[in-house]
Order: sequence, then C-alpha cells, then structure tokens
Amino acid sequence: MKGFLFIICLLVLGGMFLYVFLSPMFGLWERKEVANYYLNNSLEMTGSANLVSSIVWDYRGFDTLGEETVLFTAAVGVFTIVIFGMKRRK
Amino acid sequence: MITYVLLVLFAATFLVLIIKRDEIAIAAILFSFFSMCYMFLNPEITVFGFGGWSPPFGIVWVLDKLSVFLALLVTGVSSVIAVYSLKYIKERRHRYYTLLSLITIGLLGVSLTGDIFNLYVFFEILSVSSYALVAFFLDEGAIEGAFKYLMVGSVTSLFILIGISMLYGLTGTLNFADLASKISHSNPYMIALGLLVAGFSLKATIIPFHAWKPDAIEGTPAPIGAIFTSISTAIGVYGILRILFIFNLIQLNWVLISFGVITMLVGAFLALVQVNVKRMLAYSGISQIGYIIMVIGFGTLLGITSGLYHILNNALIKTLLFMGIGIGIYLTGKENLDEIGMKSTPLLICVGIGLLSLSGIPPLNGFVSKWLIFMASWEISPILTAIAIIASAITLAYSFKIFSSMFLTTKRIEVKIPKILFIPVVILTILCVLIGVFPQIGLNIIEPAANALLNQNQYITAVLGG
Amino acid sequence: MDIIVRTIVKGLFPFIMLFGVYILLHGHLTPGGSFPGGVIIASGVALIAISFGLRKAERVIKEETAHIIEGLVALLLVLIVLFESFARYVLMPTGMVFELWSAPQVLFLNLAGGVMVSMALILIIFLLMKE
Amino acid sequence: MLEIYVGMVLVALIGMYCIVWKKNMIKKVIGLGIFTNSIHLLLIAIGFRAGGIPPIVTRVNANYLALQAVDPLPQALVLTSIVIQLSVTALALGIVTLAYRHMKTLDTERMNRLRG
Repeated sequence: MKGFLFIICLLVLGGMFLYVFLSPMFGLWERKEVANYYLNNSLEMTGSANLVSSIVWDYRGFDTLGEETVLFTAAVGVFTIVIFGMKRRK
Repeated sequence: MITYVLLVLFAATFLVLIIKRDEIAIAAILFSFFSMCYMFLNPEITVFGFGGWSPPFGIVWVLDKLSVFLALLVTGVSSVIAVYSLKYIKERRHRYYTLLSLITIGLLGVSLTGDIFNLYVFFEILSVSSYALVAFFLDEGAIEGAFKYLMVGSVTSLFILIGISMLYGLTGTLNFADLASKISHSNPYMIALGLLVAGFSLKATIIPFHAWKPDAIEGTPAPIGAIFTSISTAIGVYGILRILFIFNLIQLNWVLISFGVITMLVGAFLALVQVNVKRMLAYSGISQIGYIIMVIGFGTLLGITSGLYHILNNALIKTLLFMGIGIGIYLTGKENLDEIGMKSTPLLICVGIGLLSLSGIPPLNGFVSKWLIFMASWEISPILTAIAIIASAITLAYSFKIFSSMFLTTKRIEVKIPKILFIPVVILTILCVLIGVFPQIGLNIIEPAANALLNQNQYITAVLGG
Repeated sequence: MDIIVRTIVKGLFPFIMLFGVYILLHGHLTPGGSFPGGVIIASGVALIAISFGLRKAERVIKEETAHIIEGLVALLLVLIVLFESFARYVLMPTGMVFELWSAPQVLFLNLAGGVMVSMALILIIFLLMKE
Repeated sequence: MLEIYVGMVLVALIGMYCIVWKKNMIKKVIGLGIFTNSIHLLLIAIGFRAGGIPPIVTRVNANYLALQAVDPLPQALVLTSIVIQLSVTALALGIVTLAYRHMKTLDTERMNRLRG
C-alpha cells in the first residue's frame, strides 16, 4: 500500500516538472540573451575555438574553481574516512 | 578585497595537508572574519565581477548588508570553533582543519554570491565537506547517519539544480539581479520557487526535512555539531530568504508560517525526551529555526528584523552550549545526560548563561530576540504569540534538564579545564551578556540588513545598472 | 588478474596516457578539456592498479606525491582564476585562431584542471582499493 | 522536444524511486547516479536547437555558427555538475565500504536494527 502511495506522489511530482518543461516560454532562444552573447563574441574575447571550454574556464572560471575544490573535498573526505576505518579495525 | 580573502582561504585549505600545520587554517579563517568586519563598514553595495566580466555574462559577488551580515556571523562562529577544536580534536587534525576551512569557504560563498549556479556550487562544497565530517568518528551510528544525510542531502541539492535549470529555461540568465528583473509570478515560476525553497529547507532543517540532523550530529565531534546547528541552518534560512528576495515575494505567506509553527513545536517536544545531550541540542536547534521561519513568513520589517536577530542569537547560544558541553564530553568521554556531571564553577556560569539566554530570560540576548518575535507575531495574530510562548516554556524545561544533569547531579567529577577550550566559551558568554544588556549593538547590525532585504530594485540597479 | 589482461593492459597503458594528454592539450580546440583528459589519465592508472595490484601502481605514482601535486596545482589554479583580469595580460589570447597557442589562458587552466582531476581520481581509486 | 522532456522526467522518477525504495546501499548510490544523469539530460535539452551543430568554431562554420550552434552555457553547467556527482558518489562509496567492513551488511533495514 505504501509503495502505491509513493508512486502516486512521484507521478504528481513528475507531472509538475512536465508542466514547467512544456510551458510555451520554456527554452526559447529569444530569451537567451546571455547564450547569444557567448556564441557571438567568445572567439574574439577568449581566443578559444571550443566555446564550452571558454565558458568553463574564462567566463565562469570561478564556478570551475569552486568545483575543483568539491573534487578536492571528496579526495580528502574519502582519505579521512577510509584510512581511519582500517586503523581502528586492526 | 574579496579576492584576498578568497586567496587566503583557498591557499589555507590546499596547504594544510602539505605543510602539516593547522595554524594556517585558523589564521585564514580569522583573517576572513576581520576582513568581513572591514567590509561591513562601507555603506553601499559593492559588486565584484570575477575575471573582470560584467554581471550577466560573468560570475558576480554582491556584498549588500544582508550578505555581509551573514558572512560576518559565519566567519565569526567558524573562527571561534577553529580555535576551540585545536585541543578538542586529538587525531587526524590536519584533515579536520582542511574540511573545516572548506566548510567556511562554502558558507562564505553561499552568503556572498550573486549568481544562482555559483550558489549551487558553493552549497555543494558545504554539503560534501559536511558529509565527510559527519562520518568523522566512524562508529556504527556515525556511518548510518552519514549515509542517510548524504542521500537526503544530495537529493535535495539536486532539487535545487532542477529549480535552477527551470529558471534558466524560463529566463535565460543565471545572475540574481537579471533573474529578479525577468521573473513574473506565473505558474511555472512558482513550481521552480517551490523546488528551490524545498532544497534550502533541508539545510535549515524544517520539519519534513529534519530527520537527518539528530543522527548526523550524534556522529560528529561537538564543534562540528555547533557549526551544523548554528550557521549551516542560518545559511539554509538565508537561501530561502534570497530566493524569496529574487521572486520579490517577501510578504505575508501562510505556508512559511505554518511550517515554522510545526517545526517550533515538534522540535521543542522532541528535545524534551532526548537522552543524548547532542541530540537534545540538535532538536532545540530545530525548534529555534521554527521560530525564525515563522517570523520570516510575516514579511513585515519587524518580522524580518526579529528573524535575523534570532539567527544571530541562536548561532551564538548554540555555539556556546555545544562548546560548553563539548568540554564535558571531552573530559568525561561520555555523551548521555546522566554521565557528564562536572564540578567546575566557571563552566557552570558560562553554560548556565547560555541555557538561560536559550530560554529567553530577560537580561540576556535570547530574551531580546524572543521579545521581538512576540511583538512581531502579536501584530499578525495573538494565537501565534501564544504558541511561541508555549514553545519557549518547553525550551525552558529542557534547558533546565540539561543544567541539572550537568551541574546539580550527585555524582560529579573534579575536572580541570584546558585553557584553549575555555577561552572561546568565555568570549561567547561575554558576547551573549553584552548583546542582552545593550540590544542596540545587534540592532544596528541587523536593521540595514533587513532594509536591504526589503527593497529589491536598489539591489538590481546596483548590480545591473552600474 | 590473469596473464591475458596483464599483457593487454601493459600494451595499452602508454596509448591511454597519450590519448589523455592529447585531449587535455587540445581542450580549447576540440571537444573535451580538463575533465575528460583527467579522467582518461586516471583510468589508465586505474587499469594498472586493478590488473597489477596496488604495489605496481604505486610505482607509477605514489599516494603522497599525488597529494602534494594536487595541493600545489590547486594553489596555482586559485592564483590564476582569482586574478584573471591581471593574468589576461600575461596569457593574452594571441591573434592566431585555431592553433595550439590560440588561447593560452584556457589552455593553461585546462592543463592545471586536468592534472587536478586525474590526481584526485587516482587518490580516490587507491584509497577505495586499500584492503 | 516533448519526448526529451518526458524521457527525462521518467528517468528522474526511476532514480528517485530507486533511492527511496531500495534497501541495498549500493543500489541507492546507483539510483542517485540515475537521478543526476536525468538532470544533465534536462540541462542539455534546454540548450537544444532544431538542427543545431556543436558550439565548436572551425574555419568552415565560423560565420554561420551564431545561428546554428547549440547553447554552450548549459553544457558548461553539466560539466560542473558531472564532477560534483562524481565526488558525491566517491564519498558515498567510501562510506559504503566502511559500513560493510564494520557491519558486514549493506542492507539499511538490518543496519537500523543493529543500531537499535
């Protein structure tokens, strides 16, 4: 019974998502002023042919710096958890 | 100025493991606290674009009064905890300090950023480092609690990501001010708003999302418990405030009020029945957040001011209590209520003051914000004030329970408290008494923050108008 | 692992590394960049670790050196990204487009990011494999 | 466009169902991966353009790129969120290996009873 109820509320959530995705204003290119800016003059400003790399490292470089720290946190976190787990067991 | 703070903090996190000296991390966090105090002095909104790009195209950090107030609170509490845990954590201290300074970067980033995807990235830095710290003490309870927290935390931060991609699909930009000028209150936007607020309410431990907190806090060391209950909940509340600020929806909304009331009562009742001290403080943190959410739901200036004031006080009191009780756990080694009796009058005074101000006794800072809350709720409807008074009565009950079990029980052991552990506790006690006696100190920090929250177009012209 | 897997991995390892470095270096010209390049390099080392065991993989790169390299490269990354408006004078986008040196800044950050990703993944793989 | 979004929502629901309903820890981590990948699918679908070409400038498509290319911004967001999902999964697997060493079971139901 609980499983059935849970699937119902999942479907409701999915319905909400679909309502937003299929609304007329979603993903229109007229509204994407920032994306058109990147497409038009990212080659001159950053010189990189791959526009995605120019966004990842030049326009939104701070995001990627933040995300490298997330990766560094994961490495330190796994280092903290696994090493101590083993020492304690011996 | 911001780049130096970030440079110092990032350099500290990356170098602690190589140079193997913890003082770098403490110095970095203290430096960021003092530079935040300096930032708070200049009155107008400063906008800093990374890489020299103008706002809608590059990432922008906006330092208005609300963000700097929160950054001040965050860096202050984590610097006190950095000093405190120098003695408290005995083994694997370098990794602990790396993760602690990463949590500070995450908290600082979430409070100061002006770009919604950057908010998600720093929220994720904060979450990943607190997943690792929850599993720090590695007994069975910690592992199960850490895994549950990781699962629930990453599902809700994915809800935030869905909300962000919805907003990008609907408006085409990622900058707060740009979003604010393009958002209309039609249905698709409301669903995106609902997802974002649900995502942030996990960190703020509002009722449907509070289950992870007691298990997580039981497994962590006490200083990290202080961080969880005081500032990472403050960041969750700030996330909700900032999202409502973007949608220009800071007005009376009964959804938040009802969630706040439920969280307040359930948190208070559950705190009463706990045996483990850390779990009790965790539930008490949840009920204090219930106060804040209820008051924010009023949307009036007095409501926002009392909410922010209670965030400040709750952070100070919870950190003081967790550190005081942490000393108990550090000395006795046990965490249950009936086993941490201690015979030391200085600690008795400090923890006593903390507990009294938690339950809102007049001369102390808890009373000031509780009084503001009662006044704010009186304007809306007297029933809410009655409920708030009942909840603070329950708070009085369980704070007396902690006090009696720690200091009045028969079997108390003679203890000598190490210096480094005691200085932060004394500093916070003095701060609590100071704010309680001169509430104007807190007000002239919080008044501009509340005003900054209420007028949105000043923010937009500052960021976009240039 | 048995002999067949070991010989194949021994044969493939240099090509995997070469391909990873190629993706890393051409991040600003062709699709791919710091993350795919870093992951390919890390997967090469992971293949060695799985088939030859951790001791042999330690000869490729020890754990402590991975930590130190990751910390230093991260520091370098922080310096460049935070002071990007100054870094752009040094790493000016040169006139020639579509060549290796067309975007020195994106190329340099790609390399640093790729090294960090591969070091972090190697660390995680080594730690999770420790018995 | 309709089938992409419907597909994405279905995959997201499967991922959420797997996280909540499956008892085994590793299956929960896999469910998390499915859910995150469906969001990456959503992000890429937002940048969709009928008959779009990848946003890589070459000598040939330099002049008509701005009108033909797919939106590069969500692709940059997807790169970032892939690495974030990678680190969350690495941490979750660290916790899972530790849980197995300590409690010899991966079933969260029995783990609750063990802890009482």
